[in-house]
Amino acid sequence: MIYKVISKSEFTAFIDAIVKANNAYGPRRVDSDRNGEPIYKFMPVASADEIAFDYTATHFSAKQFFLPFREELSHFSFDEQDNWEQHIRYEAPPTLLFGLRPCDISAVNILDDVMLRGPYPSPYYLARRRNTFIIGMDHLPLPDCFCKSMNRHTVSHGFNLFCSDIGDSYYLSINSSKAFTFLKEFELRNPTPEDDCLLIERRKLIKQSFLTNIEVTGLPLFLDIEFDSPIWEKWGDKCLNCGTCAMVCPTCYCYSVEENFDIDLKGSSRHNRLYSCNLVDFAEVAGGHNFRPRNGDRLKYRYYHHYRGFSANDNQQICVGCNRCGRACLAGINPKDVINDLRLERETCKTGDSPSPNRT
Amino acid sequence: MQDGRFTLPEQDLNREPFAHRPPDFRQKSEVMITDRGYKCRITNIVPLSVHERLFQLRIVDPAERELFRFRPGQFLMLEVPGYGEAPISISSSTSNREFIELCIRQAGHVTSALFEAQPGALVSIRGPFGTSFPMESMQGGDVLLVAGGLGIAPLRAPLYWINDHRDHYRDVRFLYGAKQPSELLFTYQFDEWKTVSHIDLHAIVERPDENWKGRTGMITALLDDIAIDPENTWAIVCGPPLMFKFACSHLDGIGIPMNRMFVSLERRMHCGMGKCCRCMVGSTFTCLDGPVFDYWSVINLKEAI
Amino acid sequence: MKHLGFERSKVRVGSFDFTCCEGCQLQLANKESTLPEFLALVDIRNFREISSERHDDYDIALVEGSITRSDEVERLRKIRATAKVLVAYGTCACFGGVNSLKNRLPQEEVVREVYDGKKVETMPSTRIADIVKVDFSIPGCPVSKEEVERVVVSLVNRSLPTLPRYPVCVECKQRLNTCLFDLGEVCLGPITRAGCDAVCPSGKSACLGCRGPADDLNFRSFTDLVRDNGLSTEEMLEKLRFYNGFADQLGHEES
Amino acid sequence: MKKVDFDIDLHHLSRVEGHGNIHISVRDGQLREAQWAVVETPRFFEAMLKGMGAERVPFLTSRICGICSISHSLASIRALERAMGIEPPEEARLIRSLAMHGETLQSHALHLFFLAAPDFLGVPSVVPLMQSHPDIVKAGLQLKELGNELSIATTGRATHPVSLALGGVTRPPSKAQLLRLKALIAERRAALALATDFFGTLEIPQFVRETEFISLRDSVSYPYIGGDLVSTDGVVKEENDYLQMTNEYLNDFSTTKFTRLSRESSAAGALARFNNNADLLHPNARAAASAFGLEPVCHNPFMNNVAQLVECHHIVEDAARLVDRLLDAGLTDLRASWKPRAGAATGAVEAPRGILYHHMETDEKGKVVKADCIIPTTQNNANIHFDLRALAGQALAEGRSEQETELLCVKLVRSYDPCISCSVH
Ligand SMILES: Cc1cc2nc3c(=O)[nH]c(=O)nc-3n(C[C@H](O)[C@H](O)[C@H](O)COP(=O)(O)OP(=O)(O)OC[C@H]3O[C@@H](n4cnc5c(N)ncnc54)[C@H](O)[C@@H]3O)c2cc1C
Ligand code: SF4
Ligand code: SF4
Ligand code: SF4
Repeated sequence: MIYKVISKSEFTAFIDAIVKANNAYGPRRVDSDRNGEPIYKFMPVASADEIAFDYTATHFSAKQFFLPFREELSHFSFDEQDNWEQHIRYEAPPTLLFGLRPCDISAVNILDDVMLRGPYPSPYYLARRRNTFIIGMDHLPLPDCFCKSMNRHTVSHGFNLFCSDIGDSYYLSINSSKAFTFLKEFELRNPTPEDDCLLIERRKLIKQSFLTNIEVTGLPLFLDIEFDSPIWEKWGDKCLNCGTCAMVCPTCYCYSVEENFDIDLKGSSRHNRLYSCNLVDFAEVAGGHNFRPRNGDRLKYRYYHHYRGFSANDNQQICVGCNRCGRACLAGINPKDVINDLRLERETCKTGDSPSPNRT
Repeated sequence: MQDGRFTLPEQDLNREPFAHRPPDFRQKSEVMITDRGYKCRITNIVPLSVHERLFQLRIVDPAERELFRFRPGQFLMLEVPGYGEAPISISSSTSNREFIELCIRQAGHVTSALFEAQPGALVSIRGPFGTSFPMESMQGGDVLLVAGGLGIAPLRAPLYWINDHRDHYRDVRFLYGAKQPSELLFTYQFDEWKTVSHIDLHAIVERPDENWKGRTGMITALLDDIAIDPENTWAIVCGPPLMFKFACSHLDGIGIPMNRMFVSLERRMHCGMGKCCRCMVGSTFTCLDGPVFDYWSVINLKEAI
Repeated sequence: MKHLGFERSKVRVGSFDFTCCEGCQLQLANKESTLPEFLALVDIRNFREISSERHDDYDIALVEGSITRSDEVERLRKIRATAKVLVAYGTCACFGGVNSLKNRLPQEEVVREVYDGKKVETMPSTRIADIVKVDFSIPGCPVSKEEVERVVVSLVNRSLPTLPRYPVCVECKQRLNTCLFDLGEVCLGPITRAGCDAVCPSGKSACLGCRGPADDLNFRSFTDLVRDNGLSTEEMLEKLRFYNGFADQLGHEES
Repeated sequence: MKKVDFDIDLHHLSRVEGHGNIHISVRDGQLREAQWAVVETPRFFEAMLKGMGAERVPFLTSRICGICSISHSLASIRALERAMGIEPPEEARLIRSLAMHGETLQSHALHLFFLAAPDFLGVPSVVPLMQSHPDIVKAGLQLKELGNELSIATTGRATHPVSLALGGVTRPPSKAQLLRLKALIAERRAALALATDFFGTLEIPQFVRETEFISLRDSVSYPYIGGDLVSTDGVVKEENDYLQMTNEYLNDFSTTKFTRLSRESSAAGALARFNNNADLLHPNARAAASAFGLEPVCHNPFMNNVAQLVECHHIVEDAARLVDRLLDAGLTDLRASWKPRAGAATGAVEAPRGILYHHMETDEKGKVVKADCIIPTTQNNANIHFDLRALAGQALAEGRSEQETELLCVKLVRSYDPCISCSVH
């Protein structure tokens, strides 16, 4: 890692040049909600002035750039002799992502663990990951962000370049030779002790700005113990099984595979499609038996996956605390309330004062 | 307006060799790491019952055939081109390197398509995947195999294994139950198992017909018929969840240690590689950590039964 | 053409319309780029809208529209008796569709309103399944040609087609739309069966539920959500009634 | 003259939209009866609309017809906007016009190639033509596809628009979509030329019955949305006076009403638009018209097919112009905000099959108090009916056989491109 400082105007020139030369995506303001608050999304950008540099958080995560909602895994072509060939392509065009937050980059790092470690690394993911150039930016948290609780409010790898706002300039963490080569064309200076000070101040400020904190230590154990807790039914009764939370989440990666014939019957293609454990048929097997028949069973699973972790990624918690799911959920279900409920359940039952007497 | 100096070069970023071309499996170990399967020809189809058939497959490419090795209890992802994939236990002998046998029930989209296929058709397999029965550890002990219904499919591989290495094991018993006599599969092999493999085989049905001369009742009734040496017995139990739950708790009752009882779990699977999360049981994957689990793990898994 | 060793044959279809706008049948002629391939899969035996040839040896009957007159009941029964597979095609056929909006008034009043004085026969709009057995439903107002293609391809390949079981929100999110609830509108996406690729919300227009209820929907939570967002219950009810897809849920609610 | 007796009884005429019957009865060589009876099941849209919130109205009215859903949607939007004093922004107007072009092109192509062409070539449907005339069918499909692509880009889908709304449009076509349309239009001109040559080779029956042609006219451009109501007999009225143009009356053999103005019947549609507005066509379209010898005022109903083809030329050129204007526009100001209020007004648009009126009356909450929709085919039914009588008479006089007469009558009805399910709404 090399550290440099760049003035804001020079930085804009740099971003403009690199965005113009590449297939680039960055945060843009696309709408205003009914309270007049801006809505940001990662959208194609063709020049620096299209980018909302001061954006807060995007509605959708950057996950789709690595795990598209729908992707062809392979294609079969059938011939007249009733033989077939399977074709698989992994290539991905080079893409530039600008403006990812530390939690977004952490999420990509988590996906790296899931998709690239273990016995069967995913070549589809790898191709996209390798061909994506990430420029990160820090920001002051929204009132409901809780990435600090998940220890994801800072990030030290997984990006090509990271920019911290220190007033008139950006403090750059350059983490790839490509980024360094690009930046050579621009006016940079080495950080002065004063710049370092500003950076530390900035970090402090960000850290102190979190208004939402969730206590997640010991959660894996709680989740195991509370597997049959009535709180799942309570929140499950609200859940619409709409999958919105999983679609906007930067780390939800569960998918389903579909295969369809081409309309001319001369081939077929196998696609994967982002799915969600909240959807009704996620755990249904052939013959119709559903291992998670109730809303609560399914909702629990998402929490189980996020805060307990699964064996395939070392039982690591995969939530980064961006609260996108909480903001997007129409039923008003969010991690903070669910986890607090779970803790309350644990802590009150210690005093023999369980709020849910019909527990078995 | 494009400035070449700032363009991300494709070659540079795509530098990982297998981002460009598929890996060459012939140089790899026995595990396959992508969605590319081995092309197989259906060489024979044997009807077993109304809804179950035995499919014999042969990997077309000799080099791939040479590469394909598996252990008893493992499964593969069977691709029926155009229709999709389904996880299926390998039901043949590990020493049979020429053919793979799969015992399949017509259950839904993919399996129904397979039932339309004619001998000679080309399908594809990925795998093998998953954990297996620890046949080596069982050496020197008694083996008790318990199957209910289609549960016999994953048990044929250990049965063949035992036949191949009969002198490694002491008493081998096979208890097999089905709803009705017509649903007992592989009855044509019973004699061979009894006389050639020296396996003590007992069958039972819940609803007998007029020709049925054997035992009637639930599979647990057979457990009362035989004398089990709990100290030295290893058990493999396959069948519907309710059945293995009863059988295992019975065996637990007579003192067989839980980590010497093995079951095979079934869940919906879409990838077989621990990515799609469809097959999760508690926090474990049926495809990576299973399908073979010892009973101790199963009772510790959320949602297993 | 052989596949997996069996010969695939064309499906012989008849297409029939009852009380409707014929928009669903029109979809068959849409998606022009694949139309020749599509027509190669079907043998059209009876389809008044596009052909004057009529035969009664179809295997699959696509039935569009709802039933609002007694002669239609007769015609439908005959079709059912001839067809091996009867597909209810479009929202009118599956749920009664917009035609059902007149059911809330006495039928004489409806006739008086439009035909003052003249006697015109009509009865409350009913879906196809209320009169004859339906083997498969393709909902949508209009149906999506992609889905129809998928169904026909499935039939040619001797497999059973399926519909998505989850709600429209899944597809809406996958198209990266801004949720209409964020913009202060009532959208039926959370309770409506997906499969349309969320066309309406993608056009920034609320889902009115033409594909009917999703599996295991949570109606209580949905009505709570409308209320908690301070949105109009009246608007919600008007939307829920629009295609008559939620008659069951509304029935429970109002009783 | 030979003494002939025959009855033509065509039940549920094929290759038209909706259900209609032709009855012709000849006794002793004399035409006793010639009837055009619509037997479509009515759906009572006017009753359904009562009490509905204005915002939902265009979604319901578009369901009147699967072929001209955009016209219905825009007619009710226009009526409601005029009733409540809403002014849609200019960019939205451009998008709406483009949507109308898409629908008309799609509908004309469907009619010309799928419904009418088989008649002229003596086959039961377009399917055999795919073998015998693959280039022509391909050209037809390409034109139809262009129409649908215009509708999809402007309204969200080909049938039953999703983004046309009161006050404007909810979502504009993206820049990528517009660029694609631009390229597509340029590419599909060849298909249109091919189609024009092909229709030039077909023989159009000679039949003339003088009638009155009614259409919209706005003095600046070929009319699609709004304008004056005019007729070839010289009547000119304001949009809100639509009832004086239609004068609906009931008859006892049909579930649709009949209309009339200065004569016993009148006609609407492509030929009517042409007869009233030929001067406003794009020069290319005018050139195509003269190549076919089509001149205003033409009284041969079979020429409606040619008028449709001429309009296709106009649409392709005008769509190219509109796409360019939209590419230059910012596409930011798309929807005027509005408050519901009480009011009443008419919205008239030129649907593919002719002038379409929606009249809406709202209360102060913006709910519909009264709705009235008069559909082009309703305005043509009487004309079809009287044309049939004249045509059958002429055929008899020419000594044509029963089969020939039947074919001619069927062709006549189809050349009106009737949309019956929509007329009995
Ligand atoms: C480890 C393991 C071992 C197994 N061993 C055996 C065995 O030896 N023998 C045996 O018979 N069974 C075995 N099974 C069970 C077997 O996997 C299921 O019966 C099988 O998956 C059913 O697949 P299906 O496609 O026929 O059923 P379905 O449930 O209909 O379909 C499964 C998949 O197809 C998709 N699908 C369904 N319908 C459609 C459609 N119309 N269009 C597109 N996609 C569709 C579904 O989304 C799903 O992905 C085993 C299961 C596991 C987990
Ligand atoms: S938790 Fe919320 S967003 Fe997630 S599925 Fe349930 S209702 Fe939808
Ligand atoms: S707009 Fe409608 S369909 Fe889309 S996410 Fe929101 S509620 Fe669901
Ligand atoms: S979004 Fe809703 S109303 Fe629109 S097509 Fe889909 S299901 Fe129908």
